[in-house]
Amino acid sequence: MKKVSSLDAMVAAVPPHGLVSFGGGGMVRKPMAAAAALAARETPVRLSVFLAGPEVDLLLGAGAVEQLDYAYVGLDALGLSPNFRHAREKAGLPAVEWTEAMYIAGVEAATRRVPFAPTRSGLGVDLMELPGIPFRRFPCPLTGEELTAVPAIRPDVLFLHANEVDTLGNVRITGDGFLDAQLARAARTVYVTAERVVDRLEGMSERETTISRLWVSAVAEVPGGAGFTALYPDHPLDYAQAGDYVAHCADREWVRAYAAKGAPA
Amino acid sequence: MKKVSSLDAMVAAVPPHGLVSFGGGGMVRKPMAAAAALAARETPVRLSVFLAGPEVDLLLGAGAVEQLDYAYVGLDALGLSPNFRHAREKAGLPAVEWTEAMYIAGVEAATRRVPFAPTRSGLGVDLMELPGIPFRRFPCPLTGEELTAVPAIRPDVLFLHANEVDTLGNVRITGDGFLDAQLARAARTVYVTAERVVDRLEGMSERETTISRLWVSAVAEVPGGAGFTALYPDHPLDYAQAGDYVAHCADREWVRAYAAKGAPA
Amino acid sequence: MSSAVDPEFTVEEQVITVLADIYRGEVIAVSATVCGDIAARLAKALYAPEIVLMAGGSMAGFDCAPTPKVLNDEWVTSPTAARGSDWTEAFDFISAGKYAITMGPVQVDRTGSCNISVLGDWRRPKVAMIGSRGIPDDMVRLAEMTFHVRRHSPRALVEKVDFRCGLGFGPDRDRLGLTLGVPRMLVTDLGVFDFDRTGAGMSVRSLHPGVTFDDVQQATGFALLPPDGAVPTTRPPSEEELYWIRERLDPLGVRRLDSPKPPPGLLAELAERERELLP
Amino acid sequence: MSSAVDPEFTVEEQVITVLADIYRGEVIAVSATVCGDIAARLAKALYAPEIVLMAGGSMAGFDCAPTPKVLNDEWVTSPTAARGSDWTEAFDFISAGKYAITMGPVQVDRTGSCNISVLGDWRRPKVAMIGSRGIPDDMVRLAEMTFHVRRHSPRALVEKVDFRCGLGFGPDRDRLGLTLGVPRMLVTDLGVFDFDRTGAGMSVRSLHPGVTFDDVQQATGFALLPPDGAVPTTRPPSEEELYWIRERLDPLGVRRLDSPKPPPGLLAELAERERELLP
Repeated sequence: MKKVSSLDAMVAAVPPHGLVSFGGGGMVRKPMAAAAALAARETPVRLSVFLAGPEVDLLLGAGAVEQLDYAYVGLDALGLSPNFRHAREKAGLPAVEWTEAMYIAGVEAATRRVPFAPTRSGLGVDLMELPGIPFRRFPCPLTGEELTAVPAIRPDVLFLHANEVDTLGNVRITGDGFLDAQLARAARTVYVTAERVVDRLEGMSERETTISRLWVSAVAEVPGGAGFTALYPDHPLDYAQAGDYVAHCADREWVRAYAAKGAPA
Repeated sequence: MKKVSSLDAMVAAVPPHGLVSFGGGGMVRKPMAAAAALAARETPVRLSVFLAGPEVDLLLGAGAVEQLDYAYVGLDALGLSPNFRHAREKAGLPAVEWTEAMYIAGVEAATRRVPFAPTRSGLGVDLMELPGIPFRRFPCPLTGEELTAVPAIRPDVLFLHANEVDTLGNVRITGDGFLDAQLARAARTVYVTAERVVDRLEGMSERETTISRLWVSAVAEVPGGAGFTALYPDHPLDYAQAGDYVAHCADREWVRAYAAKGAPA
Repeated sequence: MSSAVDPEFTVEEQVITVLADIYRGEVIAVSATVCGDIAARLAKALYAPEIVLMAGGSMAGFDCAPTPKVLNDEWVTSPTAARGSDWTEAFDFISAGKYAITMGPVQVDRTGSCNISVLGDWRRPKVAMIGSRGIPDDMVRLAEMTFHVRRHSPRALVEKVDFRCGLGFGPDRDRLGLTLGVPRMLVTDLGVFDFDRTGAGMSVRSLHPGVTFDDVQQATGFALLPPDGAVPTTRPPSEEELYWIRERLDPLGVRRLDSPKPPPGLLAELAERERELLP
Repeated sequence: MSSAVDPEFTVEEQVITVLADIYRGEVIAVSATVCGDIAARLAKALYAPEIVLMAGGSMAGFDCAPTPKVLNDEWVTSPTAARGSDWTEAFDFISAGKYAITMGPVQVDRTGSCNISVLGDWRRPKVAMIGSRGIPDDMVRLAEMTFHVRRHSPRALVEKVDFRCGLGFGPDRDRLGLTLGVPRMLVTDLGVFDFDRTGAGMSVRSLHPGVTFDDVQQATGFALLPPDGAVPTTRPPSEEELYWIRERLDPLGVRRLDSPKPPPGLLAELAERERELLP
């Protein structure tokens, strides 16, 4: 079953107000081309992202986000996310702050198709004290110990950028896989952009991540689809382009033009 | 930190009445040398094994098991486990039958160091109706849905047999890893026998399992440590030796002599 | 394909072609019986190239080519695998409904409940078999489950299973609101069977050539639902299917292990013969 | 080792040697700050060869050699990795207490509570920073946590953190019965500090050369616990340590990013210069 498609077709299929997630982490292997195409569509979506970086900043800057769940938002060595700051400090963006372990547990609950996961996290910290959080303390049904229940995270659409995919939809990620493989099992629809579409993936090493075609809905060849973020071993983080982005991204018109151009390769 | 030890030292360190587990599955990559050494010790232990095979049959045949949790016991194409049959049918061995998904969930609960895991399994089947089971139906604390709570499985000692280990304790398993990598994260002590102890593991492929030295307590070079069970790609299942085992294992004296010899390579 | 395929076929070959017909879409095709395993290979070769095979159940050898069946499949099949997987992902696939499984139950009852755990009382069984394994998990997760019983007899097709590993149709299922894990069909050495969705009983979908309804009723431990008109004959294997089974997918005849009466010494013979095929 | 090592050292070099001293046993040494990262490499090279390094936090590059620090660590360090890992295993390691983490909090208070999430009220923050990340997880799982604050100031060392990402000592901790995740120590550009286990406050363990107690008190947003006698001076980096830091582990001077006042344009300069080191 060939799964080769196009980024346009993928983005067109994202339901308005749907829950969207992105792979990668911080300034590494972010699906920038997909985020730009989604930002250019200007149809608001809800986001749930493990370690959000410039892809989320871009969508926030384009005004295309109506809710954000995250375990981190930032641009790593390039500092805080300007549009996340604006959205949280000025615009009252509805948001839920997760811890990393709670986010992973929520994704794993979704992969197991159970509605929640128990964790020990959350004890004695302020993110458990915020109004409207989806987390709850509860007693273990077997031992009575107090634990934290976190809800399953089941994105409607997940976008990943990979080094290589085959035409059947098998995915090869070289370098840190972040939560991509787990999110792919949790999401309803998985769209993968990749540097290269090949007939068959060959010779993987233990330090690479593969994702089975069974979890993948469609793939598209989008060279440079990670934009200025790092894609090991294809290209390191482009600090010049990233710095240029940071310098301008508070300007919504600039962001819209940037998104309309697509991610720079 | 060098972790090279001996099978004798490992077996001597197993606490009497401790909870012991084994890697591999059915007739594949079973730590037969370790099981034989443990059986020869004749000190009873409790066992919790995902897919139990001849290693458990041997310990049962030697009278060294006082409790058994399992998701499967059998000799695959060679039929039922004679000593499991005897223990369950005649000797009243205390036992808990898990489903495979519940067992995996219990191991993962232990790896997360939470006391239980929620699963959807158990609905409408008789293993949930048995007296004294450690499973319980409970309502999801977030959605109210009925789920099954299974307790964490945290072995005191886990024995694995691997193709290769390095002197620091990194483990390389070629072929099906079964639950070995997850059990290694769950157990308090992890002992690995291996065909080869090398200075450094090299060139792993995506189809191999590695286990970090951080999870490993000690390693020992025990060539042929999987006995007659299959060890890909080192040797296939030895049907002649396995058949010989099945023909004799109901005889306790034969089993004791067999264990005392150590696992045949 | 050779034109010299002998059109006579064994019951194992009949069963393989029936089971090869059940796969649709991008699912992992696994089976607890040898015939089911060969059937999945046949399906991938001829009818459903999109299905995923594993090297004799090895999660390391995931998404393989339909190579010849041997006892030690990893040695022959793993090198064709697209990637490696593990048992945690296996159950995520099951949770996501991405498996199509053919089980080999020891007992099946009139409602489609099945048993591989014990004969007699679980607490002190007459026969302690292998445990419920993954059947309870599959039962609440997969849309359907298929059964293959090698030898149709009143001891295998029983009024009520001694221990429910999987739940058939009927009031218990309805009360739990369980819509998944329903018995899709049962294949035996005598025919192909269906279960009534209300739990009323088992009916004959087709009989293998030469088998009568009375033969089946005699070999069944409960009354079959009366046939609705003439019972069709199971479609015999085609020449192409027989060629693929005999020449390509099971040249050693491992399928004979699933014969209602396997020849003595077969396992040893196969182990000896397959040495030539292993690298 | 060169005998021409300049014994003059920067505060980053001082901080690195303090942080290199904390590792014992088979733990994963990670840090949210550049100095902490280099300190882990220094520890592995000189004092604790058994610790596990990761290639700039990459789980794919797990258990690496102490290679030179660059911005894009994967390119230089990953090839030395013993194996690959993933983020699920990372948190299993944390659950098992197998990490030793140096955090870079924006706020630390007198009890050792820390904050990297927001300044002001979380619901409409003055500054939305990065979120609590893994600090709440580390806090209930790891025995200890270490803090590195690049610039000791009353805005960083505060009476009470605006948002608790990690919980220090005091009645809240005692009421919860939390024994793990205690603040081990704080290193800043001025000195090394301890937290009283009852929550009574922060004391000075040592002052970096040339820094006085009054300097520190002025730069701290709450009253320090009075020193118990003369405050020792932090042990200066040895020649061997300076050689390793400057020549082997950080030849580009990435550590300058952790300077209390980093030179302008440093990030761009480093990105340019490290191109020579990347393959």
